[in-house]
Amino acid sequence: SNNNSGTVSKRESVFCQQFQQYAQQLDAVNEKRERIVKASRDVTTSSKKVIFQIHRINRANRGAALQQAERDLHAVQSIHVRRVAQELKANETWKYKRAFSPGMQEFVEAATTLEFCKTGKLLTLQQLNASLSHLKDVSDAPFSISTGDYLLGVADLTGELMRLAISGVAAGQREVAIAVCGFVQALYKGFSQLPNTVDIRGMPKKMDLMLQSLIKIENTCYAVHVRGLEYPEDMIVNALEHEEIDSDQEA
Amino acid sequence: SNNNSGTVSKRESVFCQQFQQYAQQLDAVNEKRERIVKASRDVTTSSKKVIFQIHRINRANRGAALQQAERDLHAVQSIHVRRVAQELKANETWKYKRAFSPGMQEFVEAATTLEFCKTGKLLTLQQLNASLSHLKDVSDAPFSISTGDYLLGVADLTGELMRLAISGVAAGQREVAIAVCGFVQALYKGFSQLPNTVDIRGMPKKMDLMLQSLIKIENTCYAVHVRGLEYPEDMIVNALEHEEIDSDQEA
Amino acid sequence: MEEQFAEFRAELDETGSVYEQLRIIAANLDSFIRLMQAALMPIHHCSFPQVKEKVKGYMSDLCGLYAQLAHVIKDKPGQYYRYHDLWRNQTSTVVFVLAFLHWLDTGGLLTHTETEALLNLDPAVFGIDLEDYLIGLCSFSNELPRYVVNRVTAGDYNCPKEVSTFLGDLYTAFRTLNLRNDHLRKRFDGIKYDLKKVEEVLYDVKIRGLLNGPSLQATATGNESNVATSHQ
Amino acid sequence: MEEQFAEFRAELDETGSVYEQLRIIAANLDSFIRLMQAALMPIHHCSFPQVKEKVKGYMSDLCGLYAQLAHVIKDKPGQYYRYHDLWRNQTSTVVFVLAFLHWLDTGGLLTHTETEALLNLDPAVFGIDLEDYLIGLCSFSNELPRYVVNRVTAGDYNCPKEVSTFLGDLYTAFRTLNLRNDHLRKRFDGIKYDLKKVEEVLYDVKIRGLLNGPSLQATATGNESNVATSHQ
Amino acid sequence: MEEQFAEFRAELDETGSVYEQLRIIAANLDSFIRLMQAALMPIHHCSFPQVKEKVKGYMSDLCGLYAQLAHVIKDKPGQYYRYHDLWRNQTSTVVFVLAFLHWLDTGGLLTHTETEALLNLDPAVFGIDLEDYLIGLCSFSNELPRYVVNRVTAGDYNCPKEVSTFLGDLYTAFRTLNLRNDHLRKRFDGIKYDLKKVEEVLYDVKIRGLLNGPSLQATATGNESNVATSHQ
Amino acid sequence: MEEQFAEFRAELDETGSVYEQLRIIAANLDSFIRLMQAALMPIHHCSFPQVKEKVKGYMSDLCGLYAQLAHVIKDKPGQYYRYHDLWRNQTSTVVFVLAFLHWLDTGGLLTHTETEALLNLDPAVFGIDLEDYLIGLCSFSNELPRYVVNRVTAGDYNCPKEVSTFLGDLYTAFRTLNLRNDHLRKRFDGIKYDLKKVEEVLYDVKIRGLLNGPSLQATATGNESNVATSHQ
Amino acid sequence: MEEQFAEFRAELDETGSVYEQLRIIAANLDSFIRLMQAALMPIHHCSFPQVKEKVKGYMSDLCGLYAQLAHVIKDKPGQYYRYHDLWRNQTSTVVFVLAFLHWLDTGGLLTHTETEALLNLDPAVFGIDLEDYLIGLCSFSNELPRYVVNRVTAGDYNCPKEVSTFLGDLYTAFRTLNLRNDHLRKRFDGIKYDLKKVEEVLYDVKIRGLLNGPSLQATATGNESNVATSHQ
Amino acid sequence: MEEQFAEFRAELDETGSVYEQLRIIAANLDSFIRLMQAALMPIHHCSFPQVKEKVKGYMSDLCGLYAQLAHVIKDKPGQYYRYHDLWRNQTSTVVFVLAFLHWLDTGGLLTHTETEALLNLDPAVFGIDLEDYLIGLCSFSNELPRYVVNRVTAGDYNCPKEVSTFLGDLYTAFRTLNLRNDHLRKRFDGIKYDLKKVEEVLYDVKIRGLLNGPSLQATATGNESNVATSHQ
Ligand SMILES: [Mn+2]
Ligand SMILES: [Mn+2]
Repeated sequence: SNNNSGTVSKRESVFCQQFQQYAQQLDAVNEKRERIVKASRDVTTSSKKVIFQIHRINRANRGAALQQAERDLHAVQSIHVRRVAQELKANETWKYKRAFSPGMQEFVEAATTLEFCKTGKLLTLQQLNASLSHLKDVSDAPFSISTGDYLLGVADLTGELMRLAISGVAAGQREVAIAVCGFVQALYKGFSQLPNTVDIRGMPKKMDLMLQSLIKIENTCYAVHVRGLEYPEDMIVNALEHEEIDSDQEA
Repeated sequence: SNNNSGTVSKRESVFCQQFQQYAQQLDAVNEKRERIVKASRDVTTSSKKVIFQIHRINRANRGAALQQAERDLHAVQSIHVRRVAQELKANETWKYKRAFSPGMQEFVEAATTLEFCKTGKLLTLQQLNASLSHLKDVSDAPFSISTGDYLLGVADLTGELMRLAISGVAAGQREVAIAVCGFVQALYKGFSQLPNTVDIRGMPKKMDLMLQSLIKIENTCYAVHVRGLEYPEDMIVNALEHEEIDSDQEA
Repeated sequence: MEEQFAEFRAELDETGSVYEQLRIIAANLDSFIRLMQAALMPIHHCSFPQVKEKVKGYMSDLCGLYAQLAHVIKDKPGQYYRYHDLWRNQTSTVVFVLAFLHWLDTGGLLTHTETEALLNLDPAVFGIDLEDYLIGLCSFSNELPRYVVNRVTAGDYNCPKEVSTFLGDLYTAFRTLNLRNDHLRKRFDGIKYDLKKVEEVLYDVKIRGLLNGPSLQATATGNESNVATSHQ
Repeated sequence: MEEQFAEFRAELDETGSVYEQLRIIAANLDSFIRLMQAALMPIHHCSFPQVKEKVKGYMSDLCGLYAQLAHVIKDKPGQYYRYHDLWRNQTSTVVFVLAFLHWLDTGGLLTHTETEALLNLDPAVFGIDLEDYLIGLCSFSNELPRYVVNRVTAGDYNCPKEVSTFLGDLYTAFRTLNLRNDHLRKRFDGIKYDLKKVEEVLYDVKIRGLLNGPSLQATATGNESNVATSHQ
Repeated sequence: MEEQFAEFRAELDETGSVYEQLRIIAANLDSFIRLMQAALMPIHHCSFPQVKEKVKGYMSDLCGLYAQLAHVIKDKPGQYYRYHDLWRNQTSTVVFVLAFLHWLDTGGLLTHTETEALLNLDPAVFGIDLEDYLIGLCSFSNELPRYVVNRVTAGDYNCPKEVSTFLGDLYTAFRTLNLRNDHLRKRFDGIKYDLKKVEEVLYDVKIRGLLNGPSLQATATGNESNVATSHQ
Repeated sequence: MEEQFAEFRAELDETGSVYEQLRIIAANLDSFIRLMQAALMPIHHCSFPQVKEKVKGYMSDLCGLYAQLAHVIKDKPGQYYRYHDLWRNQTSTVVFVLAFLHWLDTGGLLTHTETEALLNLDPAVFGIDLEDYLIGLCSFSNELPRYVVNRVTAGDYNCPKEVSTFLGDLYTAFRTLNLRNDHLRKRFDGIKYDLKKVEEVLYDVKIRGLLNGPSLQATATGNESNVATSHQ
Repeated sequence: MEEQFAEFRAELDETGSVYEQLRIIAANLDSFIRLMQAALMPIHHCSFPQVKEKVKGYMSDLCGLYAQLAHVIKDKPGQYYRYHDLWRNQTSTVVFVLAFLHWLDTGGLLTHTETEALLNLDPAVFGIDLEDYLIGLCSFSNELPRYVVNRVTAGDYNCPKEVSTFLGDLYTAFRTLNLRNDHLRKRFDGIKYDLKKVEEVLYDVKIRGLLNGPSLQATATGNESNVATSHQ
Repeated sequence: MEEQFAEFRAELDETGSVYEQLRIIAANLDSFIRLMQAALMPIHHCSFPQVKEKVKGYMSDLCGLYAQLAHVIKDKPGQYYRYHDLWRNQTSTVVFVLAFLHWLDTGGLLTHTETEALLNLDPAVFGIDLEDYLIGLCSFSNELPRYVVNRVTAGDYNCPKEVSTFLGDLYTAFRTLNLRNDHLRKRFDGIKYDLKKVEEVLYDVKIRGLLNGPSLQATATGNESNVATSHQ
């Protein structure tokens, strides 16, 4: 038995030496992944806050609130997205993809929502990546967001636009719904022409949600349109004019 | 508006009169079901305690513990099963079946487990119902347990017998496992020849569990048998004799 | 042990055969009720008398099918609830059809007892379970918003008021029941949405000043005598 | 070892019995709250004072039931959240009823603390979980569109404006919370549909020049003093 | 045993290879139909002729893909249903697209035989399963409420009436079928909700006095000749 | 539209009726096979000749039921696979029973062709699907560990060696097949565990020096002639 | 309203942050306990004193981690069970390790109170849930068969007797509890398999007359003083 | 917007085509590895040199398939992990086969680097993921209990000791890794059961005094030189 445990100890050291290398490699990977996950969660949380901030915009505070959202978004980028970028070598993006994808998608969602509020246009992947090009990864190459993450983030944008359209109507800003409707129709068309790739997980489900949102937007536009037809245009304007100002102050 | 609410009140009374009858009927049914459910839960809980008590039997306390279990089982019957019986009219058994079936099944499980421990035989449905015949239902007809509940309860008995067989072996009583094995084989054969009826919910699943238990029992008997072959019978008896007494005292 | 199991086999075979008989009758009932329902549905766009005649034409066959169920059950006293699941849904649908027809005809609510009577059923042998009846009423309620929408589209602007009153009364009456957290409670919760929708139609009509307007036209066609008149 | 396990047995039996006690109280609470809710619902068609009296009549019994819960928990310090799921839904419904009533009475929002006070609860022993309170507010919001539709149908054209202002404030306030993607977030998302519906009714009333009209009539009946007057 | 398993191996390899061939064709079919469907969807916002041309442009390739399936099956008589699941969903979607297009064009229903003819299929070799066809019609029905909503938003106020009539006819026709309690029956039940939604749109248009109004404008642009004209 | 749907109705009714016929036969088959299987199971504890006779007694009725299936399918060429799911599981169980019996009798593997012959089936009309056959073999394999355990308990110490050799061969033979990642492959993976378990029993017997011992006793009773003798 | 919601926001943010803090401590606890468990496992082949020292060396850090949990909970009185799921499994594993060590040392059972004392826990603030403790004991039982097998292989023939007595007592004690059909009941059911395995080893040792033999050798090395001696 | 989506389409089409290429190679790899595994399995009953030759014969083709994967990936720097799932399972199985073979040959553990070398892989371009390697070792461990059982049955009584030592070392080595709660950790937990089973076999052999006995016989056949000798 003494002899036996002696043998065990000796053998142990042989095996364990090999495994110490493995342990180092695994630890390095796991720790890096853990850091990236944390950074990504921070990207998610702070991007969500930007989106909440955008939903708080109304006619009265529009200028200031938009500027605030822009500043917040820039902070997300220069603080948290940077943390992700600094962890990655160029050839590691796919290795840690699942660790940072959720954050990048939420960031895309926030950035594109903000852009739509500002200009009514889609922030393109090129524009977005250009704005990130000062973030360098470990190998000093510019950091960029992948097509997959961009598309999944833009798919979620639809849901936010639906919320904007409906609360727009709720606040008497019927023109928002109409603008959103055309925009989301175009988006949905673009998405539905994409090939069905295995690479972008969860796309079919997001497409379904996108269609549900689009239908809600269309129904909202329909309601606005039908209501608007009962009386002549100028009568509506008269009836609502001073009230609109009212609702600005309230909101 | 006054006129309107007046109308509402008047109409309300017309409808509500009809619905008061419905409410009474529904309440009566629900309250009775609730009372039966409670009685059935008490049957279940106290039957489970009888089964636990049976598992506590060993060679040393056998006589007294069996008597205790018998007394407990009789109490379940004369207190809680009686409460179920007293709620039912003859033609209501199927109406409230789901309310009392679980309790009856557990009661069958306890009664048949006890009978097996006493006699090594299956307590038949006739015997069981004969022992219940003094319990009268509302219409003064004797209360009885249905074939379905009996079969489902007996199916569960197998699981308890498996436990008895294995703890028997663990306590050095190898003959218990062998007795249980033959008994459960016969039971399983009986069950597997029954037609597949929709009436007895959950039977296929219970049959599966029964087979799993049977295989565990068979494996136990196999282990006992194979171990017993390494040395001549008398040598085993010698080696274990005084120890057996030992294990009695412990258990 | 073997004897006992032989008895059980015999007993279960017998039960299985009763079950099979009832299953076949219930399947026929199912097809038949789909036809009746199909005959009622045109009420959304056709005149009531036309629909009424068609649906009533099915009544004697329907009673025949229920008589078949009752006949089998008669020999198995106390086992109605053993096989109840086989005809639950069908019975609720029958109640829905009959209650809708009755309301169109009289503006009133078809009672539980009246339903059994219409089907020639002796409750001592084979009655209609109260919950099945109530679920049938819920289905009837679910159909009313669509009916109101179509009636208003067809120019009958008084219909929402009548339906809103009736449905409000029904909802209030249902509220007096103590429902458990079961299927019936979920179905009952649906009545609330039907009522809400009907109230919205009533609102639409009221705010546009259409209420009582078209009834004048209706008068012109001589359909003033009772609630049912407006459904023609 | 035996002694120790005798203690364990006692403790396990005790835990099971506490659970069973709370389960029964929660079931009673459930039935009771359905009654309260049923008493509140006529508000859609009846006058407020009548409804108010009826609902307030239930308050002392309600407090009694909560006192029972609190009593059991008091002896088990620190175990509120062990059993919390047993009374979550019921508490949200209570908040809905009380907040609706309070708003009808005062036009204001019933606060979290006020709710606990109304129920005679000592938050140190047994408080109302914040999320349960907020979900109750969402249910209250969901009821307002139907209320507005029925008020306008009954001729109260000022109601939409008041509700729209209140609901807009509530929505704005809710938006200041940072909600996770959970049940509460979903319920909150529903508020904007309520607001949209109320806004549509307000639009209908405005476009037809009805705003401020009927309130004059209301004045005539002497109900001008506070917000609640228009709800009668 | 070895010999026998060598035979089994040959048979399984053969089956596997047929399966693989069909799977690849079906995958191509799947991608292709996604594109066709994407080409049809702009009908909600664009003019019909434009969409029609685009979709029709896909037809010959589509026929080619079906010809490939038929070619493989031709050599395996009797095994259509062995592999049927591979192209079920795709075929239903094709039926949906073609039936929608046909209705836009003619206002009528594309028949089962016409569908096979459009796809150049010989039913003796490789036909379209009737259930797949009927499920395609259900999908077509599901799209109509959205279509009607968008048409009205675009100012075509007669569309709801036309669609409501067509869908009512389709619903009535479906009612004559004896459907088992399966997937098809569930899909059919959905048509009822489509019809209800379309009727609600018709109601909205009617109650606002819009019916027949805008058709005057339509007349002005000279698109009066057939049903399809209003979809441009 | 009506005419067309009348045709659809006829076709669906026809399909439904074939389905119903096959469903009933398959249900009978199901009950019947349960009995056969129940008759085979005592093999774990009884002597083989007794069990064999009983199971063989069921064969002609079994063939009759398959003849009924084949009769219906004969009139619907090419639709075997349309309804295949109705009898898949039953057929696999039949293969399991017959293959077990055959092995007990001869020590060999019942081939696919032999199975069809035993059931009087003409593969041109109604054969046994190869996968169903192979799944039946997997079920047979799954039963062997239990069989070996019970045989050893009954004192037959040579059984593990024989079964381990047979199962090893079967496992090796299966390995030569290219199975897709499907149900069959999962079932095949199970054979490995059966083999492992049988090897463990063999190990138990060997390590205790029991191997070949009791076979001397067996010799004494004169059952030496073939593999099957040891299973009595 | 704004102020109130500012408070709500603070409270919700606070709850989220507590959860996050506890989640991180629990994750550290998880890693740490794996180390402790790894330090204990060599007991199967090494001498006890060596292992004991190593494991005890972890105790102060372990107490530190529990102190962190307790510290967070201390400020949130009554919320132990709100977050309990976060440390359940870890705590059961701790109990397993400590109970095993204690038994090796003393031959007795580590009590619930002793466990809390070892971890420096004040049960009034942060105790060990009874079920978590009992599940830890089940895990301890599950490890004993392997321990016995390895001890006998290493020549310690008295170990099975001691373990069998201890485990028999534990099993008897557990049987006095009235367990519901839950996770704990399932884990408890496992103990009898452990006992059976240990009993089999004891049988092997007895039948071969090895019992009490090797203990003489053990005596020679001077390890006779207490139960624990045989574990070296 | 359209332009951008056109670019995305092109990009995704390209990705899809790379994916399809790799999928086909991986499918071939899959079939091929099944053959290799089938060639290794007879080790349970045959002599090692025979098996070794057969398995080694597959090596060059295996390297060829990996070279194909590497070739495609070479053009897509940094995208190894994009498609990694396609060859994960296959690679783990390869590691299992090679590590088993290596151990049989040398009694030692095949390292990660040695594995890559055996497969002619350049880790800078296409290496073996460390986790895949470790999972392969787990599969290797899972096979050892069966191996030991069969070796002992075949009379090699020293095998359990060697395997138990090796597996104990491997288990200890694995314990030094910090595994997350993932697939690898679950697989690692399985090694414990393998070790337990092997220890039980060692116990069986030891208690029966068989240890070192047969090795004398082995000596007789001249297989004494290294660990591997006993596996022939
Ligand atoms: Mn979002
Ligand atoms: Mn039980």
